Amino acid sequence: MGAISLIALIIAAVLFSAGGILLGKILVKKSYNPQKGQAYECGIPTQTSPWQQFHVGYYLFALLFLIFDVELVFMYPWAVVVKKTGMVALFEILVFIFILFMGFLYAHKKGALKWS
Amino acid sequence: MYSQTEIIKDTSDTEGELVINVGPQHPATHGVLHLVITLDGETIKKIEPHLGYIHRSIEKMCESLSYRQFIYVTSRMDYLSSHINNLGCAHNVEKSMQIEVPQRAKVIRVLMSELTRIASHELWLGAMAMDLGAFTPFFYAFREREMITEIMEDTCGARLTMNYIVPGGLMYDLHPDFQQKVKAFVKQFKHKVTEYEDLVTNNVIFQNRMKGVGVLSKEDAISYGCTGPVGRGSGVHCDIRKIFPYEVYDTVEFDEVLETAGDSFARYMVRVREMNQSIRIIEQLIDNIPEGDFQAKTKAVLKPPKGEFYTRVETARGEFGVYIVSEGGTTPYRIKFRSPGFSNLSALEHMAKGSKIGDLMATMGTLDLVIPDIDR
Amino acid sequence: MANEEIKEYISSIQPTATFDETGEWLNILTEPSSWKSFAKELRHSKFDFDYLFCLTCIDWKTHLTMVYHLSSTTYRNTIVVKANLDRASPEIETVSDIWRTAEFHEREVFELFGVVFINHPDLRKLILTDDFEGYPLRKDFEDPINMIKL
Amino acid sequence: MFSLESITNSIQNWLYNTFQPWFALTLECVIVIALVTGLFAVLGLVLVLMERKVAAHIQIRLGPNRVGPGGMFQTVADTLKLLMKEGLTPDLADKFLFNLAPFIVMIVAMLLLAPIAFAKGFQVWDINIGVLYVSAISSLSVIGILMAGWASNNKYSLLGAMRSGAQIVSYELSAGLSVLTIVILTGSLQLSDIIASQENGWWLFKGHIPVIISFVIFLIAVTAETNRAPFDLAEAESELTAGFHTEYSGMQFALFFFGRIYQHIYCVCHRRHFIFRRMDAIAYWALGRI
Repeated sequence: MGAISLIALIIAAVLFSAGGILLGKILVKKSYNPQKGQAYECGIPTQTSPWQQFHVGYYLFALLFLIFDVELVFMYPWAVVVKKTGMVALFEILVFIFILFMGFLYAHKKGALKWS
Repeated sequence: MYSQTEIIKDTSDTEGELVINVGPQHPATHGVLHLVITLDGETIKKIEPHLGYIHRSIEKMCESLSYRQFIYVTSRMDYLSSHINNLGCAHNVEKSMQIEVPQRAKVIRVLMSELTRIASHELWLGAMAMDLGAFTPFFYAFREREMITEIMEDTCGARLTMNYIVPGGLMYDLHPDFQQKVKAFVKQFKHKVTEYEDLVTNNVIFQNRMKGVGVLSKEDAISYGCTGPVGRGSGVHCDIRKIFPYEVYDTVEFDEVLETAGDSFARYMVRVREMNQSIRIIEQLIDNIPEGDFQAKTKAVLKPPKGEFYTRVETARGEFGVYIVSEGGTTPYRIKFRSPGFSNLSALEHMAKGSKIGDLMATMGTLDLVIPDIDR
Repeated sequence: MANEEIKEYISSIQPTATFDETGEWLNILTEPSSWKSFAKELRHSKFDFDYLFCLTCIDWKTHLTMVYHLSSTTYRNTIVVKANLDRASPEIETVSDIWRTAEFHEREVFELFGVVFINHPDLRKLILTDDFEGYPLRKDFEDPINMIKL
Repeated sequence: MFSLESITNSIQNWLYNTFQPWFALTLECVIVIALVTGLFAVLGLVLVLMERKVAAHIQIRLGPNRVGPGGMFQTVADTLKLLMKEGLTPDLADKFLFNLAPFIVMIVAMLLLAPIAFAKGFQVWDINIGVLYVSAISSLSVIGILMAGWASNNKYSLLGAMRSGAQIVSYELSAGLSVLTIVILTGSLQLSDIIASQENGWWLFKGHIPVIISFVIFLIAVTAETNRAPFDLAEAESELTAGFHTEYSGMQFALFFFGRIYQHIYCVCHRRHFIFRRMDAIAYWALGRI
């Protein structure tokens, strides 16, 4: 089967999940009180909203990750042909990695990996 | 009951700070300790313990109980070393009344204390390992603990709150199987303690999570009044059994376990090695229980003279002090229990500040807090 | 005897203090007003009282008595310092900056006896609910519902 | 290699000869849906039981032994129990995202199934960039987790979700790079090719040292990506109570649970693709979780 199978799988997943949840909804008798609707925090009403801004350090890490993840994607096609191409391919990828590594060193030196 | 939305509006000015409640219903607090933690990301900025969920005011209760009765209330304080609590209180009465305890009772008291200490440390080992995410050590530790609780049940009819001690000796004599059962336990335990070491001590994940976490320096440990394994993990020489020997501790050979690092791993090591020392004491005494009375002859109603009396014993958690002010009546005028957990808890904020929330669990686990002991 | 030495030393820095040696340890009665400076002296003296192992209060119906059990981890001398407080408005300086364990013990005494510790960093209720009235460990405290009386 | 090619081919031929092409395709889809759902239901139930039994043996206890022979239906009973539980949504939660998250997790788990070669010719989609597809889809599950954690309006959930995100960031690269070794050796991104190349022996045992290193790295990184102990920081029972799914109950919780397990199965299947060749991967999976 071709790409159509993905749609089939998504339908399967939705059916599986929705089926379970719906079945639960049908079988369960609902009840409600305000305490039940509260978020769980060890039995104490929540103080301060959890929906807050996050530390900027977090995004720096994510950005760095993104760079290297994209690098990885570049390396997959290379990995397929490296055996046929031989030493040239190896040399080229070393150059590629070297450049990225310098970038990484720069980021490291700039303190992007330090949580402060 | 106020709604959540209100609270969130109230504290909208504390941007970037996450206030999170750990407890009273939390898997890691082992009881109803309530910590309000202020976080920046995952870094702890402030810890505020809220106590009193199971405060029973035992001190007030004891003021209306007689000198024979109040001892049994103390079993409910540090329920994991209830026998040693009883011992501390009985000591106080014996000291004030100048009762001479028979040698047999003394040896049995020490034996039971050491068994209690091992049982308490076993439970701590299992619970602490669970705090750090490992489930298996819990079952291993409880397998041996079960043997001890069975011995306790044979001896005094209870598994947790023993109430085996009366002023002047013991409630009853030993069970005939006692020696044999304790020997069987010692034999198995010696074999199994290496198993814990393999499972926990030598585990790289454990070591990484505990080394350098929750460091308490020697000066701070003294200043915060930390005793027991917490103090000894920081290098404070604070074992009451060595400093102020009571019962027969001055006649048996054992080492005071001291570590100097002051981190969670040091406290962990102190407890594990202490179990071995307890076994050493038990081995020395189990074949040498002298014959004789198990109880001194005392009056039916105890009336200590007017004055103030302070005694201390080493429980599994540290120095347990009993301070009684007597007016010469049948009930104490004022009782103060100096519980080790209360002082150890006060050091928690100092130890955990600036560390990650995951490290807090390691720190709290190695403090070995028992909540009724803190709340009283 | 070390007790004599300690007595001598204390008399030199705190002339108003009175001694009582009937108990196990040396008892020293001091004025609440001079307690803080006295405590500082004790902590940094040559006897090095670095370990406050018990801090409590006793209600004598006419007055309150603060009791501090001090010890030294190097010399093992133990002394008991007491200070009598006025029952109507008990106030004493905190020692939580000298012995940090006092912070929690003082909070406990504050809510159970109502003693106010001046300059305490965080004097709030620790055990009881915020709206609790009365001081449970005082002798005149009555709670008809929860109290056990024999 | 175990082959089911003749069976699948004959079914397909029969379908296309008997019906219109569009109808045959639809029927094919229906068959796939039925098979996949059936597989999920059975695997989830069996594997959970297996894990619990093995864990129980390690922890010197018996494990489930009451429901059915040898506790075989324990998971069925657990699922029924969860079915009977009310699925709660907290009042202040983002209701849409909160309810969407389990679906995302499940969809990701299902999609990952597409390129797995159960046997020769028994594969949903023999995609020629299989390895790339797998690494792309498997990183998506973190979106479901982040969504769940954020939408719950609960701090434990939020911290758990953020940790999960951080974990993906930390281990995704190593997992991707370690797979590269096998791609180089095989010279293809197609999973069926990778398996075919190991017809006469696993790469792991052919004496390539880089393969052994990458195997170890892959093992660790994938365990971390699926948030299993000792990398279960996102759930961290003792710190964050249940991490990102603290607020979930009933069937929604069950879906998270199953989603996680399927992802796991699939990581193992991929370990099998990359390193192993046979179905003992499943037994290996059970061992890998303890």
